[in-house]
Amino acid sequence: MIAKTFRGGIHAHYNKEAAAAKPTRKMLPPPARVVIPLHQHTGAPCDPLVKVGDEVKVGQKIGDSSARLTAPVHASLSGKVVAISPQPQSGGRDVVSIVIESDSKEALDEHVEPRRDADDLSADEIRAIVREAGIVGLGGAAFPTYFKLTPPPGKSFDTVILNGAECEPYLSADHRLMVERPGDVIDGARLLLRATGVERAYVGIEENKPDAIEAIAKAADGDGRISVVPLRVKYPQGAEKQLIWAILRREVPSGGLPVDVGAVVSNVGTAAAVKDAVFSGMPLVERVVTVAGSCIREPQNLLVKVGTLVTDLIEACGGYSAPPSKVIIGGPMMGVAQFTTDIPVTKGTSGVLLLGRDEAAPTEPMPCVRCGKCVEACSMRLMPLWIANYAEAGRFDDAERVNALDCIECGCCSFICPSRRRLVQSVRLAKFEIMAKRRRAQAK
Amino acid sequence: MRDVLKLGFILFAICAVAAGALAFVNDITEERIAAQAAMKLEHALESVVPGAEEFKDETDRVLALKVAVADGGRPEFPTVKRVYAGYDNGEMVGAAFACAPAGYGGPIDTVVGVSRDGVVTGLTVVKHTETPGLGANVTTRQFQERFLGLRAGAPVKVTRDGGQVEAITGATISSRAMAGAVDQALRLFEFARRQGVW
Amino acid sequence: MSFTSQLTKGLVKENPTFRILLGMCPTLAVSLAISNGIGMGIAATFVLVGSNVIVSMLRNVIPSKIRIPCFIVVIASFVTMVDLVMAAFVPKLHEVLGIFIPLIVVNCIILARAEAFASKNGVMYSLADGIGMGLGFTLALTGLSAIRELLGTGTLLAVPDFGFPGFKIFDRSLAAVMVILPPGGFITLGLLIGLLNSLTRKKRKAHA
Amino acid sequence: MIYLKAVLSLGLMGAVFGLALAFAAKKLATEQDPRQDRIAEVLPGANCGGCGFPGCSGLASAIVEGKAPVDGCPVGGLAVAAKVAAIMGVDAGAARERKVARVLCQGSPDNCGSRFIYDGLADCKAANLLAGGPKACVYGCLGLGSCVAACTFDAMYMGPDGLPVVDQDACTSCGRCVAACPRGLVQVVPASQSVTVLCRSHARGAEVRKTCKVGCIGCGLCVKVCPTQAITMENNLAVIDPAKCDACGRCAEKCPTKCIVMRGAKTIAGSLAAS
Amino acid sequence: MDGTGLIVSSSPHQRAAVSTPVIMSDVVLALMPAALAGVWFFGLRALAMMVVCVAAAVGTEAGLERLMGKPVTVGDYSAVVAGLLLALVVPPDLPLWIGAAGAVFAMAIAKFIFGGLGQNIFNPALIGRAALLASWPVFMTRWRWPVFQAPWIPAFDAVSSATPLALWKLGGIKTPYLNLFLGNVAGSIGETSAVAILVGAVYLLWRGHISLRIPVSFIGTVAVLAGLFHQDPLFHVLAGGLLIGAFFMATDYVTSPVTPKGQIVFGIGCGVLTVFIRLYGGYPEGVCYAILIMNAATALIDRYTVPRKFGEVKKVA
Amino acid sequence: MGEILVIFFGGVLLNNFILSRFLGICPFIGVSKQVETATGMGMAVIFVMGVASVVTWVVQQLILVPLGLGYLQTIAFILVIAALVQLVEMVVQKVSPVLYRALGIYLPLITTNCAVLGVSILNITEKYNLLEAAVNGIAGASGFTMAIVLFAAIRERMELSPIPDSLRGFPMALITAGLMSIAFLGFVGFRLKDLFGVM
Repeated sequence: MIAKTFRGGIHAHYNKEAAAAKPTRKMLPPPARVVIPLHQHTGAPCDPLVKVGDEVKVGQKIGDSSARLTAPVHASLSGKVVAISPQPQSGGRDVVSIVIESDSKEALDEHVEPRRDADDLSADEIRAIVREAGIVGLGGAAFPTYFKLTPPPGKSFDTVILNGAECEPYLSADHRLMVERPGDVIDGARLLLRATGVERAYVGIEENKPDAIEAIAKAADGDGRISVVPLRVKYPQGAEKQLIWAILRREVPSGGLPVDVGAVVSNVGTAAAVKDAVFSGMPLVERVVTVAGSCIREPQNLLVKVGTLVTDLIEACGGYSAPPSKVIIGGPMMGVAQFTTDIPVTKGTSGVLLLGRDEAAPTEPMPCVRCGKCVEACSMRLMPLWIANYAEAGRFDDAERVNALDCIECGCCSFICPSRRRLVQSVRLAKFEIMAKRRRAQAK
Repeated sequence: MRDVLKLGFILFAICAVAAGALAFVNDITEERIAAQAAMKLEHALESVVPGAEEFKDETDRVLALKVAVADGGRPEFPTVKRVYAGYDNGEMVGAAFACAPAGYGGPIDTVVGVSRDGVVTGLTVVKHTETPGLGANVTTRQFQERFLGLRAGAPVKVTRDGGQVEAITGATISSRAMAGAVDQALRLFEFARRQGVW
Repeated sequence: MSFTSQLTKGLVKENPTFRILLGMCPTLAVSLAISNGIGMGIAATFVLVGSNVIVSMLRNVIPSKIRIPCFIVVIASFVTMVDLVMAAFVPKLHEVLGIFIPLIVVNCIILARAEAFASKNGVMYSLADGIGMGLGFTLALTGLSAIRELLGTGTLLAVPDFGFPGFKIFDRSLAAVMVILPPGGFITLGLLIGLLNSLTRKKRKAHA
Repeated sequence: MIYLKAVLSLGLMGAVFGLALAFAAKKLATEQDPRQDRIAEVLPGANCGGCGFPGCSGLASAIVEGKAPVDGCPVGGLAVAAKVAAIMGVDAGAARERKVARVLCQGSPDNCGSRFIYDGLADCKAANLLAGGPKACVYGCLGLGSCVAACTFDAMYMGPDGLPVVDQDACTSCGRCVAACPRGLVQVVPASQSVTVLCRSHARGAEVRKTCKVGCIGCGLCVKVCPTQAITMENNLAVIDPAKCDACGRCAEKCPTKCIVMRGAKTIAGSLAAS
Repeated sequence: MDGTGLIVSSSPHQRAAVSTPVIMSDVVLALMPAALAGVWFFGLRALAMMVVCVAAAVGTEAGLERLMGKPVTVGDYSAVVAGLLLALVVPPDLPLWIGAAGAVFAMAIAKFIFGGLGQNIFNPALIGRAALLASWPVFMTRWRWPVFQAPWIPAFDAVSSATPLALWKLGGIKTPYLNLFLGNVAGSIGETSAVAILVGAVYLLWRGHISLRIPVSFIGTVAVLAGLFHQDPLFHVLAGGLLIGAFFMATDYVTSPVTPKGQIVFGIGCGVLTVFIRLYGGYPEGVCYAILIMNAATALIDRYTVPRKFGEVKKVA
Repeated sequence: MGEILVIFFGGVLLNNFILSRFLGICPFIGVSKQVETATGMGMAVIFVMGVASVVTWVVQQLILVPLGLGYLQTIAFILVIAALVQLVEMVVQKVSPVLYRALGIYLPLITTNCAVLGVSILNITEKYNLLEAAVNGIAGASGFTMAIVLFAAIRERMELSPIPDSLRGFPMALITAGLMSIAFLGFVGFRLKDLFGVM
């Protein structure tokens, strides 16, 4: 069978071996302190449900919001709330967070108990459980999953796609998950099918993970609704729109969502988290983070509590092997560079990369030679060089005209650019300015 | 309505005055311009057909013949524009063909003289827009002399095209145009002679 | 504003070719040799002076609705006069300048001066303006022609049709013919204007 | 006879066109802004296209619609621009008080360090979007010169200390630099204003002390020392009410971090004389 | 940990290894077979021409940049490429000073004043060649057959030193394929040897620096159109400057379209113009002008061949 | 038919008004900042030059020649063109505001476009018949349009280039036109007549 793919994209160095070869490990001992931001997801931030000084237990809901699009947060440690205040988070922002100091008991909240009627739940019940468990997309975007599973009025799903592409270099958390817990992934897939009322599910996996393809295919054997789709090894194969195109040959319209073509896309990790929430009643308080890069002593996949500080995480991996020049939350293509490690792991943190001088050295951009490689590589078939040129000249109206807003910031253009231009940054600037202008126009 | 008429009248008046003034200038210069043109033509004709005392414009006669035998509506001597026959004491001594072959920068107005017995006797360029220093060398005596003495029969071509006339270096197109003009003049002369015009 | 200043402004400060950037077509087309440049310049100057004076005289008579046709008729009359006179007395130059003599009519410089200056100023000032602008045009044309003639043919001041070989600076076979072809016209004029721009810019900077 | 023919034929052509034009102008007249005609009148009428618009009437309509500046005609120069301005009712600006742009930050790299090594576009807005910018002070000048790049009048340049400088004489207070600064550090103020707080940090004093040597630490000394009660503390930042300020300079003297600055009297007189 | 030492940049944090200077130096490398063939066939004179042109191009760029107070960018090798390409498309016996003049004109007028690398509208080397042909046509059309001649040459080399295309156009004489393929025919220094050019082209393709879109559509169009006009397609592909033009000039990043569709349009346009100029134009060869004319159209082609963006709603007819 | 094609392609490619005849330079440089405006201008020029070619030809052959007033050619032509353009502008403005916005605004600029008068005079000196004159007018204008549209696209790209200050704008426009003109030298000596089978 010929592996499926999309047009455009690039072939990056994957650098996955170091972490992918080892089994996932749980971070032990648990951290003495966690910082749980009240805003870890797309949508409205949560309001705290506890006060400073309160005792909390693992799995206890400590933040929620009445907004339509949001996701509650839960304590990942048992212990005492010592502060509720703005704390630095990934990307240089300060976000109101609940700081919990551990009592080392790891006591479970009383709500957390295995559900016996798990096989008889209705679609609405599953969605409610998913919401209460605070499950968001674990691939990085952290979009609340219950919201994704609810089709907007007038639209409906016909396909569930599980994203096991994991095309970002270095990251291997999903890979390990599919090899180690294929049953949970497939159980999660079945729950998603039930929650959406759909009879067709695909699990898309890049061809460079034959063990994962095999494991998932075996786990899904006998369930005719679920099939594994091998995907060509190419970045950004796991981007939502590109994945849908590769598997279903359907094009998500510009500015639209997967539901517009009847699809719901969910990360394999998310599926497993759904399974946990439904069967064991455990909300999303832990996730697997790939810790990798040339400056970490023991690169590996680590199961960590949400809110663990990256500093502690690095400590748990044996510390630095060399002073890092760049710290990235996420993968190297779309991840966010940090200026400090005193930030917490959140639900969306898929990886922590520590790059050395050689990989992170600043580059001096040269003039664009119009080679057109960015046009070929663009996974959205845009004209990155035009958008960037206009943005750098401050002509944001022109940038909008050449579809700056359609950019998904996959980074292929900057990756491939022989003149080392900062295309993605320019496009981001353009998008920001265009949106700012729209907001101003609306305000008027 | 009155202002409309007024506008019309003003423009009328200005045009009328202008026309009057121009008519006056034209009156003064007209003869001189005509004389200049005539003199120039005369000069050119004389220089290419030595020995002729007077020239008659016999274009209509010759070209009428041409049309009569034209093949499939395609004129056969497209670069020949006018034909003048030179007479000495009423005897035809040669013919001058005013040609306009396409050169590098546009038509090259050329007069080719052919003697009674069909030999090129002279060549002069009346007007051209060739590149100075290159194509413009078609006006040089040095180049024009290369055509003298050629006769009808073998087609006239530059050496590059396998002919007998050496082209000006770097100006093959201009040279080729001139060769074409001479070639057509010679052929038309032969043709007219065979048709019994002269 | 004096008569003299009206006269001299066209030479440098408001040079029609280099500063106001008008009348490019004839500038480019005829600037192959200094003789052409001067001939064209004088013809244009005559028309400019004549039309400026007449337009200035008629400025209070002509209604604005038809002023353009009126001005054009006046200009065209002078152009035709020049055309006829040149054909009669300097036929060779007339031939070289060719279609660009009648096209003096649409040389933006002339209409622009008629509109912008003569229709608003007295006869004497208009006369001075016409002479100044005309000389400025001639000067620019001559300068450009000199460069193109020198680089393109290796001579200066040659008037081949009158048998005056001019000054031979270097051998013709070494001359860059392209300079007197259309591309050379565009590029030489472009560089020349750019050069003058940078000179005045420097001057302004030095002032500041 | 030939004279008569010439005079009559051309004269008649003239008359016919004259009449036709006049008639057409009357019958086919269309509504348009009367100012457009008046501007078209003033413009040189050479239809040279140098302005980038299709002909003088094109420019005239663009000016009326506000799409072109009153000095849009490159041929007409200042004289025409003045006339057009008069028609458009735009004040030449003589009566208004002269304003200039001023940069409200003294946090040069020497005074205020950075949080990280920035590797990206030399554009303040872009840098500001990336982890909030490399500057240690999140209110301070990023020093990448976006305001300088935005200035179309050559009135700004980057000073030797890495901060932008406004050439007070060349500044036209067009406000492009103000829009270019992602941190609102450039503001257009009356040229005569002499006492200015050159800091925009709302951070608490302790934080400012950590990051910047010349930031406003919100100590309030200036408020106390001001004889006219022109200074108030708003969110850890001193704010001067120009209406009450009598430019005595005591606050500038007292300010422990020297973030309140008094411009020399000479300069003010000079710039007033210049305007 | 103290964060001041960390580098923060926008994503992506990983870059492909190939950079512009690497591409340019690879192009120089890819031109080496053709350059060597030129020296082999036309002697050290050809080598001197290359040295002079490259030196003039690099010197002009560096000199102007220094004069205008801009950073000197000769390190990106683009000036070397332009100078070398120019040397390869001029006749071997061209006076060296004319070659230098062409390189100076190309770098100053066609590239520098447009803003330097990446900003030029026209291919500098081709502008240089076209300007030289317009300026010194006598020198620019003086050809020489290489020392190694095929046995059939002496029959007419006395009367002609024309290039294969000129021989064909003016005399109907067709040079054998083998000569064209190996390159022992009259022509510009680097354009005669098809095999040398193809070796370089294969290298560039293998390195991924050029795509086949422009060369294939260019050469293909020439072949097809030549066939339609009852000409020998293979002869037209091998003779003259088509191969070096299609692989090294038309594919110039800066002056050709960036869109995939635009590149094909560009190649076809070049091919059509080449054939028409060869068959009906005033010159035997049309590759140079064809590419230059399409260079002028590149901006327009780009404008109208923008790919349909992903997710753009198809217009319902 | 062949003759007509020769005239047409000759006008567009070989004797391009801008690139080799230097006619119509002012609007070429003035109205070439955007492709859209350049196209509008080009269309208006095609219309006016087509009409002007026909009308001036008629004036020449039916009025000036019979009356022996050839020397009034320049003045009569320019008068006709000026009046014609102004009339067309007014008519279009009244009849079709849409068309006026698309084309009409360019009309005043065309009066002083020397290409219009140029083509009218060339039609007479080349001794074209009425059809040929009309084709020549349209061809010349099409060549103008081609040049200005190509140029406008180039210029849009150059907007973002770091061109030396003193060359920005007009000088650069001239130099670019010069380089385009070098490219179009490729058409010199092109034997259109052979291509279209005309002797």
